[in-house]
Amino acid sequence: MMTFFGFFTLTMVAVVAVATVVSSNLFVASMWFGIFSLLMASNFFILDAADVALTEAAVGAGVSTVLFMGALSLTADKESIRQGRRLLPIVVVAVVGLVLLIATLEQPRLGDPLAPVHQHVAPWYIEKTPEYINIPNIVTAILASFRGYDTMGEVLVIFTAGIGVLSVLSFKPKKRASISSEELGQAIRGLQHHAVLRVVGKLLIPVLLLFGLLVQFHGKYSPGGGFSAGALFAAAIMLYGILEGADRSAKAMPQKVMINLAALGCTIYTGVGVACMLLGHHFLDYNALWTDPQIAQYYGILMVEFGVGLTVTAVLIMIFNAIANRATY
Amino acid sequence: MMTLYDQLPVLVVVLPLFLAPLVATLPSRGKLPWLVATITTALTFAISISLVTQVLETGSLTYLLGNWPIPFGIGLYIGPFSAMMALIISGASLAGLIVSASAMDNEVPAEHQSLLYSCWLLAMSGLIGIVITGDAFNVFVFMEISSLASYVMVANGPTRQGLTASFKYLVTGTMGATFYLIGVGYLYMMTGTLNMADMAVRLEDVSDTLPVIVAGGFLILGLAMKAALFPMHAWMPNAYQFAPSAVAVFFAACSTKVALYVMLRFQFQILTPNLGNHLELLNALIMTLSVIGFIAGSLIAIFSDNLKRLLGYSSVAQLGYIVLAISLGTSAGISAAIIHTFNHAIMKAALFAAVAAMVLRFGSSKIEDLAGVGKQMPLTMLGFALAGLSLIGVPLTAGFISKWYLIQAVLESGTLGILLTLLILTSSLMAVIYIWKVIEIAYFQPARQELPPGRREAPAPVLIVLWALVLANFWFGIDPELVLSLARSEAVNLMGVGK
Amino acid sequence: MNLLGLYNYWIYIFLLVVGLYAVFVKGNYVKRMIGLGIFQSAVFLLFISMDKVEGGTGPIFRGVPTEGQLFANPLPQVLILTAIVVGIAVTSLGLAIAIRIREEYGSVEEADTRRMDDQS
Amino acid sequence: MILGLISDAMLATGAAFVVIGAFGVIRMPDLYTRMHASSVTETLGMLLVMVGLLLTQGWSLATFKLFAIAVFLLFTAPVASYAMANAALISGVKPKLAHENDQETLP
Repeated sequence: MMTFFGFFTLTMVAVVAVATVVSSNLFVASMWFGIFSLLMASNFFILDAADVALTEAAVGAGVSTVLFMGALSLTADKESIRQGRRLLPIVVVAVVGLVLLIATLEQPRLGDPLAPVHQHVAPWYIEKTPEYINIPNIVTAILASFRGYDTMGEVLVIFTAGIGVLSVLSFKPKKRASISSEELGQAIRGLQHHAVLRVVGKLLIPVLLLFGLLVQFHGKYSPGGGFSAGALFAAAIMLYGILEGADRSAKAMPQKVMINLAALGCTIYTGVGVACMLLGHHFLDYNALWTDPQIAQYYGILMVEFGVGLTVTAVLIMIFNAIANRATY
Repeated sequence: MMTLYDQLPVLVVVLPLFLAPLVATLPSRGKLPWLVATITTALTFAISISLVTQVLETGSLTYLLGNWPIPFGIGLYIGPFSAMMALIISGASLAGLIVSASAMDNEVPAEHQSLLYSCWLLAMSGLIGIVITGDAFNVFVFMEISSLASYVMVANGPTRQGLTASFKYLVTGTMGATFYLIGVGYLYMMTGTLNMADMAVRLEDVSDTLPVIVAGGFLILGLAMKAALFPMHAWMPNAYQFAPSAVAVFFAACSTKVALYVMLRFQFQILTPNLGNHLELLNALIMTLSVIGFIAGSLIAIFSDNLKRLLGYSSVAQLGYIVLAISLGTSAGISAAIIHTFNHAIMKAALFAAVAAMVLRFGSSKIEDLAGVGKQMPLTMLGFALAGLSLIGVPLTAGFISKWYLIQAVLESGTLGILLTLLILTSSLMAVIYIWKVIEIAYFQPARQELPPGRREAPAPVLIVLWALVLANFWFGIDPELVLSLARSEAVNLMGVGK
Repeated sequence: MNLLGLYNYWIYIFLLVVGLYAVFVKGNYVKRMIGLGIFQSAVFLLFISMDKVEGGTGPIFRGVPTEGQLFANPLPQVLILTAIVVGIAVTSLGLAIAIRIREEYGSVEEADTRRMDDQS
Repeated sequence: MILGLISDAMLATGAAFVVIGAFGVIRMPDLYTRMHASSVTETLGMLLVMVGLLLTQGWSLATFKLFAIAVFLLFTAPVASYAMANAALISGVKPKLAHENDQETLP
């Protein structure tokens, strides 16, 4: 049954991908892209990757669709149909596809327990996680401890994106985009005149925040963690911005504060590592923090996940506010 | 108990990464962000020097992050080449930052500078992170840190072309990184590990299978995009031309070479022993690309009318030499590649520093606008000319040492070697032409624009950097022992003794 | 069944090809970002397809672990969690640059911006 | 046993409603009627499916989760339909089946 479901969603993913690329109305294309991400997320879930599914659903289907919409309202919603040189790209792409297709013939099959992937490093994680770290979610254990250095890099990637968007979009436009003052007013007010949307939307915000908290702090026991929780928190704020107007969300969450929070999140993560160093252990060796290694690992993971969540939340809010308030800049 | 000395391998990345977010929160006006960034970079540079001496004394260093054993946790690996790359990156960053002390205010509004310097530190630590890690996926993560920070810095360029250049850079860079990730994915699929050394060992069981060959192809392709190898080079001259001048000093010296470093690591440590008969094919492909690259790069450079663009295409050509050396697959080739990586970094940094000074005074980098610059900015132009000599490969300069070892390595491969040597010499002649084109206009044509007397010569910080780099060109041209010994011990590391 | 075990990989290749095609051929900057997104998602599918074990469950311990219990491989999941965040970072930066290009050039079509760059 | 039968019946009816809604989407002439077809049947069908699933679970954490999902869908699905129809009206999609004199009152 599950296998059949997998085939079905995979086929849907392929169809939707084609629809995304083909549709020349960009609003339609980005809605297709949101559906694409959601299907992808359900697919990940079928493939036993709940953490990834949660993150993909929150980030790919939620946040990035909002960002695309915001960007489209500032650029153009139609793509110009242009007949350019298409032969060379098609040939290149076809060759790449063909090469990969041939390579699949010697690849291990899906779910093959004897595949090399399941032999060497992975069993060690499954075997040793209860012994060294003792939290049920192995993904979180690897993410925050065994490969915590990667995750630190990741936090800094998202931080870089945040300050990048901020620095790119803080240039004053030379001439104001061609919108009338009435449209401008509408853009700022958001959906304030839609009573139904406002009431129902506002009901969802606290629930979203609550769910974000669950995902953040329960991530050691069930799917979740800093990344998905951050995306959920940011989604709640984005919902508020969409309902009440982006100027209000920007006033509630000023960019200056957000950038400080994002930097704080990074500093918490790197700071935990530096603290381990100062205590005479390796970088990010949480065992330095306490005498009992399991408790030390527990608190180390708690702290770095908090740093991750803080940075992701702050950066995504920052990016949303920067794009959504651009029309009034 | 670990001492500070034991922590240096990780500190070289962590120090700038720890301080970069703080720089972003500093008040933008005033010199504070610049000062913090410069001090951080100087410390990083000092750590890199210490790492180089450590590697020369005791051999390669390893460091376990989180103290987890190696294929399970992430390990750092610092060999001679990595230590040298860390030195190049932090040195180039320091040079760029000193130049930016006087060149940045002109091009980037003051209120953006704290974000820009934060990105600068992130780019630097990302690049260093790539060269010192021993984990294939970790390379991807740090590649993304450095790339994103670089896109931001290019987008902050003074003209609107900076935006399109940055977008093109972003698309190519992301495609390159994703191709790299596909390659790593296939290697992981066949080995079940991400640690490079472990991968090399475990690949022996599955060598010559199709996924491994595909992995090799995708890795090389992705890294070639990142390294601006010839058909994928289009983003690079644009990015160098439209980025702020001081940023170009930093990028030109090191950013693409990091991708070449990774390519060299994969090529010799992982692919060469495990590709069997297909290695020849891969090498032939890379060699063809590199030869077309250096001929075409030099040719386009001759016809460029913008000095920054000219130097950008010259970089395409010079990277072609490095890749040619890699494609030879011999230990002499490795040495030549490493030596040229180092020497090209110091000459290109010097050239771009001189250009930054000219842009600061003339407000343009079009070659025809720079007429008569030799009389108005004699010290700057002399520095440019001397670094240009090194680029051509005149004896007594670092460039000569590179060419010498490159041609030696090439000649080992028999008759093909003679042809390749001829091509290298042709490309060098082209370098003479494009450097001469600049020198002719600078010295022998009347000035188009008379500079006010007080603002003729470049400001002191730029001059100091420029001349330090020019002297380094001569120093390493006369006494290349440091670079040679690093290159030799890396070649021994990768190829084993006696091969 | 043997060949059907490759279905995931075929779809991954198909998505990769579609995404790459969009990046190469489309001239609209926003559309290119969408293409890049599909391209990256394809790679996510490649990695996540590796983690599946026949008869296994998600890599979370529930209750007392029994002997011979099979778990999906957690490592590719960690890598892709990381890669998803890289994806959104790249997307948002690309969109911000596209917005600025529209403000400076009045268009987000590459053909237009290239023409304007050539003129200046 | 009886609970199982009831839940099966509810799942089947729910699925049937969704299928009918899908037919409506294909057969109806314009956007508003199509949305009417899909949103009404879907809300009911979804509720039936959720309740059917609830009955199979007994008292567990999954019950609570299913209940929460049902409540959320009850809130969001009609609102989403409303928002879509509203957006269509604002952006000038005219209902095909409206009477002549109704057309004038539309924006």
